[in-house]
Amino acid sequence: MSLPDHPKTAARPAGLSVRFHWIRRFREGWAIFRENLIGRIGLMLLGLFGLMALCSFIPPLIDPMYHPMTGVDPAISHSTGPSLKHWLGTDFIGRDIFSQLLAGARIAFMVGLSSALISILLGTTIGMIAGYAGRIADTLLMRLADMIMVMPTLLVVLILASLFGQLSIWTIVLLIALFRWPGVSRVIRAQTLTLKQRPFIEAARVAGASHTRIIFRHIMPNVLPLSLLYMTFRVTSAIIIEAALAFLGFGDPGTVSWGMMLQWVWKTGHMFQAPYWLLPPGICISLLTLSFFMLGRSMDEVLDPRLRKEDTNR
Amino acid sequence: MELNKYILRRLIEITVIFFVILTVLFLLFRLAPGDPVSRMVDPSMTAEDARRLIEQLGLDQPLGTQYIIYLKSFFSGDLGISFHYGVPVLDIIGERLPNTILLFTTSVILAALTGIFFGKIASWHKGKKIDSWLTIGALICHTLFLPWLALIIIWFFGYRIGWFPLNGILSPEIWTDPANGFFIRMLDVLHHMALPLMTLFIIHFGSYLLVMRSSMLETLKEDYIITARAKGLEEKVIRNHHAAPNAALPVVTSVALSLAFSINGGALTETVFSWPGIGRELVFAVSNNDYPLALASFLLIAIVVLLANLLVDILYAWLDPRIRY
Amino acid sequence: MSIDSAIPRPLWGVMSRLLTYGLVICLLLTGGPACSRGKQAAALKIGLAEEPRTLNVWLASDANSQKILRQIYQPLYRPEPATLKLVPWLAESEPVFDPETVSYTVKIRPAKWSDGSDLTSADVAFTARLIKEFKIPRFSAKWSFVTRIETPGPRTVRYYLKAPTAVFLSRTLIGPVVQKKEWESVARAARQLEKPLAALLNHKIASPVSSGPFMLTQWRRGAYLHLQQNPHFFGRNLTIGGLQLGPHVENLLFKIYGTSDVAILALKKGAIDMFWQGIQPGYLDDLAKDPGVRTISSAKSALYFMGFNMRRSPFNDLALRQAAAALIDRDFILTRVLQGHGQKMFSVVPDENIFWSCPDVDRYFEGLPREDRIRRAYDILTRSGYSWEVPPVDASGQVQTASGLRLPNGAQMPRFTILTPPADYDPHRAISGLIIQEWLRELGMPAYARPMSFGALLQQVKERHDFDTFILGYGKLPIDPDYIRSMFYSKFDRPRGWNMSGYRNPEFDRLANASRKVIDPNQRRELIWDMQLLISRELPYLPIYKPALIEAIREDRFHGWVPMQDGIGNIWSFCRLRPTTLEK
Amino acid sequence: MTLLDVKNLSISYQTRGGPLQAVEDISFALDKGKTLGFVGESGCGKSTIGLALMGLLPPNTTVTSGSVRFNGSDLLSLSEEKLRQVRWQKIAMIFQAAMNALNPVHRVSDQVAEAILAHTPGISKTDALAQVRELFDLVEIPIKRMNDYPHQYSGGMKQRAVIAMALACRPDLIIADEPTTALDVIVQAQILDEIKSIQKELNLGILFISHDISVVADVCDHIGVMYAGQLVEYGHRREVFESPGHPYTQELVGSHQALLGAQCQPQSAPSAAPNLLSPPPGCRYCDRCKEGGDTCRTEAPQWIELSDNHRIFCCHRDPEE
Repeated sequence: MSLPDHPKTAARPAGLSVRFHWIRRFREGWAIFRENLIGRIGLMLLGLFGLMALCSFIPPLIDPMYHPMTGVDPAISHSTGPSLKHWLGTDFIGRDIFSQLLAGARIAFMVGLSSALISILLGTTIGMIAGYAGRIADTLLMRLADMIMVMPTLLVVLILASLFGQLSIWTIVLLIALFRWPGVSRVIRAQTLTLKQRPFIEAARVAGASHTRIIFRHIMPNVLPLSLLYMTFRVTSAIIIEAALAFLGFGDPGTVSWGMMLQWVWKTGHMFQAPYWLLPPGICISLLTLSFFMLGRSMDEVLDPRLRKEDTNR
Repeated sequence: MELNKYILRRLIEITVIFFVILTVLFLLFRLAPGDPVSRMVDPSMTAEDARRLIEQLGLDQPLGTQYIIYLKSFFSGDLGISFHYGVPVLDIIGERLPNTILLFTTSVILAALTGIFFGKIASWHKGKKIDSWLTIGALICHTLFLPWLALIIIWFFGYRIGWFPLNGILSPEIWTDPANGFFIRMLDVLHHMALPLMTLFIIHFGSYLLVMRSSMLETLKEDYIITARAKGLEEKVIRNHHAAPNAALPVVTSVALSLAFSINGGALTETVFSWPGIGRELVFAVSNNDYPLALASFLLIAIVVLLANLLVDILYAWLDPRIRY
Repeated sequence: MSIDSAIPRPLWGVMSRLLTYGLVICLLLTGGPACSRGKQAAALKIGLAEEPRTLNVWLASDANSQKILRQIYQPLYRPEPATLKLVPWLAESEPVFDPETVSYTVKIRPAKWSDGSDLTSADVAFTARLIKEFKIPRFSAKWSFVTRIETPGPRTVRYYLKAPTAVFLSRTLIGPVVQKKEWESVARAARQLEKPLAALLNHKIASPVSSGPFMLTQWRRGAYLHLQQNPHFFGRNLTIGGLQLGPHVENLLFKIYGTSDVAILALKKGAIDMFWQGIQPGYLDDLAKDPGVRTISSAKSALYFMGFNMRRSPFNDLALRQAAAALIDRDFILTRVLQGHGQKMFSVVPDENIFWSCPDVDRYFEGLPREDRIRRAYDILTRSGYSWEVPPVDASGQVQTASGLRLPNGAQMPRFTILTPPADYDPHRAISGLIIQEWLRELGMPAYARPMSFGALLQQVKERHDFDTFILGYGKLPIDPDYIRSMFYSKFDRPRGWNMSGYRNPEFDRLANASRKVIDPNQRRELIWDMQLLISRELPYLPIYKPALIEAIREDRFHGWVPMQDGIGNIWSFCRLRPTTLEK
Repeated sequence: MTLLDVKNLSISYQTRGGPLQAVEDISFALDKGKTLGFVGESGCGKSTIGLALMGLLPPNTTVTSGSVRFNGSDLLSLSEEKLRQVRWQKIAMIFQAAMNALNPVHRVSDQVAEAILAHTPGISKTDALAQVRELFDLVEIPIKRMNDYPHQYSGGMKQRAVIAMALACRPDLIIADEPTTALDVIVQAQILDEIKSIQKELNLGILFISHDISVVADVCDHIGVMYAGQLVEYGHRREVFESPGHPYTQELVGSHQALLGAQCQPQSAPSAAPNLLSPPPGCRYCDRCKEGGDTCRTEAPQWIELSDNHRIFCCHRDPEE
């Protein structure tokens, strides 16, 4: 699960154009992306899950018994297999597994995207500051990054969850983000270092631009695509960590996440006898992370000019 | 001698980082709500009993004193006595560590070797069917949800077809029978190792394959590959002799850099398979409020990761002459 | 930096060699199953959920250590399975009480330790003195009223008490007896140290000297424990409590399974004969399909309850507690959460404890449907001056979603939490908390169920007293009901005390003190019943349910399990199990 | 005797935007023991020619037309296996950026021996290494450094090793692609001298590719100047260097001389080369040309013979002028 941290981007020369033509770049990227099989599959899967997340609001409207957390089928008091009324069956107190699965998609997106966003914001800002400021700030920030990087995130969050009682889903999101920024900041720092040498930064400095202005106006637009790329990888790791945490019983009990569903199957002893309950959440976790990962890999190819080298100039 | 200086600098850094982690964790454990005594839900345990136990465990001292006492004994090689097991922490770690090393290193090495092998094949056939299948397969392996996978593996291989033991590290039936010699006993351990090994292998294999594949694709664009081709060497020789050794280096780095992440998976696997290793012990110790054991296990993991990172940097410098410090 | 040796090629050599080894290992692994069939058939294989903590009996506060140690260290008296009445075990007969000197005299059976030495009154007295001297937690409180211990003869022990105490027999004399020889030197060494108690608790016992049916042969940490028949077991062929004892099983093998699922698979596969751990009802359907597996449901001496913080508003108001009690539908929790495997509880003493449990406690609208419960709760609160912005029952008497509950003083009812253990620790309590939250919200109470880690939960409830309500449970209550006193006696309302609700009632204190001193069981029962009625009226705790203990065993290799409260894993079973002789 | 005869060679890349003409309609010939130099800025297609001759074009690249005859046989129609045997045996290559042309994880001697082993059936490794020793002697690398790894060599030594490697199988033709670019001036001169002397000794044909016209002029018998995939001037060294006919050659020579005269800048900063995806119909150099008229943009340029040994590809200059 390490891969996201070290795509070849780490060693990439600053091949990004000085002036950023967003639209043109986007069009170009999209053209390449469209021909990428893995990217297409990823995007398709992602669309599917997105649809699931959007639809998660519907079942409770149909009948309160489809409420993923509190709704129970009055006629059913134990786990039953798929039926017309419950497409994927019910769990041990008669809640509908399909509506739980839909709600799980929403939670997964929420956890994945928000924690990735926070870690990317942190990582990008810290990376830019470290790279731009240099000297002591750089050393301190990068040592801090080193320190956090050697911590196994899941175990650390598990320790915290266990020590401070149950964590709410937002605390978990925040914790994951806090432990997942160093990889990003390292790459962004390297990128900033090369950008710093470029003439247009020099020009801006001579023209009297403030440091904040240089960082946010001139450096940030150039490192942003890289950050976005890393975000897709962070999404996958955040989803996996949240699921593992919930599975081990340290998740937020007030949310219906896929990991939580697996924990319910596991802890109530239905693991090996209710495949209709065990398989869907596990497959969903794997497929959603897979789709983000595929998206990231194909974006990597879009963003990395070196991988396109072979068909334009030699 | 630049390298020596570099190693020295890194060692100092590692020491500092290590003690920062130690301090943070120490504080975290002591400041967190709950203590080992409050967990005992037993009406026989009176408030006086609880107070006396707290005092005997040294938890009544001020935080600073506790910290200094811990540091003192730490430097004299004593990591304290486990609150839960009542035996020295080092004894427990000494018992559990070999198991973890056995399982973890075997899985990482096997996964790296196969990952490198198939990554090589995938990159060599870039854009062909075999590449697509290998890449998609690796992506799926890489993103499988580990505990889920582990349980399904247990069910299928341990129960459904029943080739392997369900969990644990050995069969008591074999080990309690004095007739069984060392070889049979080792075989028994390996037999038990099969399923956790398979789980960790599947999870790691995918990522190593992907790293190898992209690293190999980069390498294939290097000038010395064109040289090799121009020399009229056979394709197989170019692939195995010229490209692969260079491309494998990033895989080695990724093994070390991803160690922290792999350890997560290791702990999950140990927990699900009841493999008596450090990761499982850490999870237990944490939920039992066994601070000395949890702290020591975590520090052990941290120092291993730190040193592994250093080792790989050195190894990398040694293997790839283009890198200098 | 100079590099002058060849690395890459050797590196590849190593790698390819490793690959070869790997393949060889794989080949060996597939050949493995052939040798996994052991030769010893006489071992009873038991799955444990977790590794025992220790074999030091004074440290062993966890269930799994006790499961092992109960085979090793024996008490003077223990309850017999059918009636739960105490019968002499190591003791030869009932204790003789002398009212003059306030002393009990106990005669011991002729018995030997597993090392062949005699078990004498010296061992029994030593154990008691050790507990008293070191003030060993969990034990010392039971001995606090014993002033002096004498050994008039090698098989006679006499205990002098401060005052007649009801719990002396039922609580004090059921503790384990350890060997003097084994512990004397340990105690001596511990006394020299700065922290004698810690030294005693942390003393590592490699192989405890046993007086029970089994003794430890080997403990391979992380893997298994191996126990063998104790050739010197005093009970061999004796008949105690109407049951003739063995043991007939040569070996006990305890294996550790981290998760129930795997242990159940092992059971189905025949790798273990018993999983010594309660299992979730979810397994039952599946296990029923397996002819070799039998599941046994036993009553538990347990109490799962909702506790209220009576030290502060709003739950210091009886009406609010009663309303909550009216809203909680025990039937729902029993059928849904427990899947029908358990009992509803109305008194803090379980029904199975027939002698002590009071049948007349308030049952709080048992069997009433949801809407009626809301009406009753609405009535209770309206009468006490509570008001709503939107009341739960509208003018036409229809139940509707309530909101804006106001306390009698007119203030908005603040948010409050229902603390529960986390779902991985106990899914029942976590889910019950969630369901109760929904029920309370129907009445407009801003309830929030909050599962939190066990340690943190206990600290908040027991030490800091910073909570509104909680759901906790005692999984293993003693048979003697003296625990009611520790739960509600005003003296125990202090940090780390067991009076978690902060219940203070002089009337209760009086009853509790009196109940300790009455020796006659029937008289004492009157007092105990009064105490239960008081609790049921004032509701510091609202008893909710107790789960049944479901255990799964295989009967194809061993038979003769003895059913008993708290499960078949009792010493009687282990003394009576016999290998099923195969017909062929 | 003609060693290499290339006629109307065109090579194109497949790109997302359509085929890209990297090399267009190029013809030249090389005699045994002679040297032909190609000069041009990076991306003009000169390296592509080298790769095409070796049969090492990347997969997305095809020879669209033309013929390559080497010692009388058609190289383009050879099978992959045949081609593999011709490589290094008959045509060897000295790569640009020798730094990266050696595999960092193998000993230098092994890398040279490898070429010998691959093309001499039945030769033992010891014999191959003995040959390597001779080669190293020839290129003046101390024998005791033979078993070093590439990173232990200096830049000049690496370049020598690459030359030794090229000579390993005694080829008839060596394609030298920027062999001295990364080296400092003194080493560069040494290497060039060495190449010249070895060429004399072994009677090699050399195709010399460089962006530096002075180097080419120093080494070669004939010079071809390339611009944007086309050959724009071809002729004898002296004539091309001393009286360049094409404006682009003039620019190249001019900037070179200006550099020699120091202190002044190149005459013109080269602007971007034309887009080769859709090349303009007229002369490709016209945007940068100082002499071009309007007709240059629309009319295709023609080959103009300046002398027997000198021709240019231009549209506005009359031969009489």
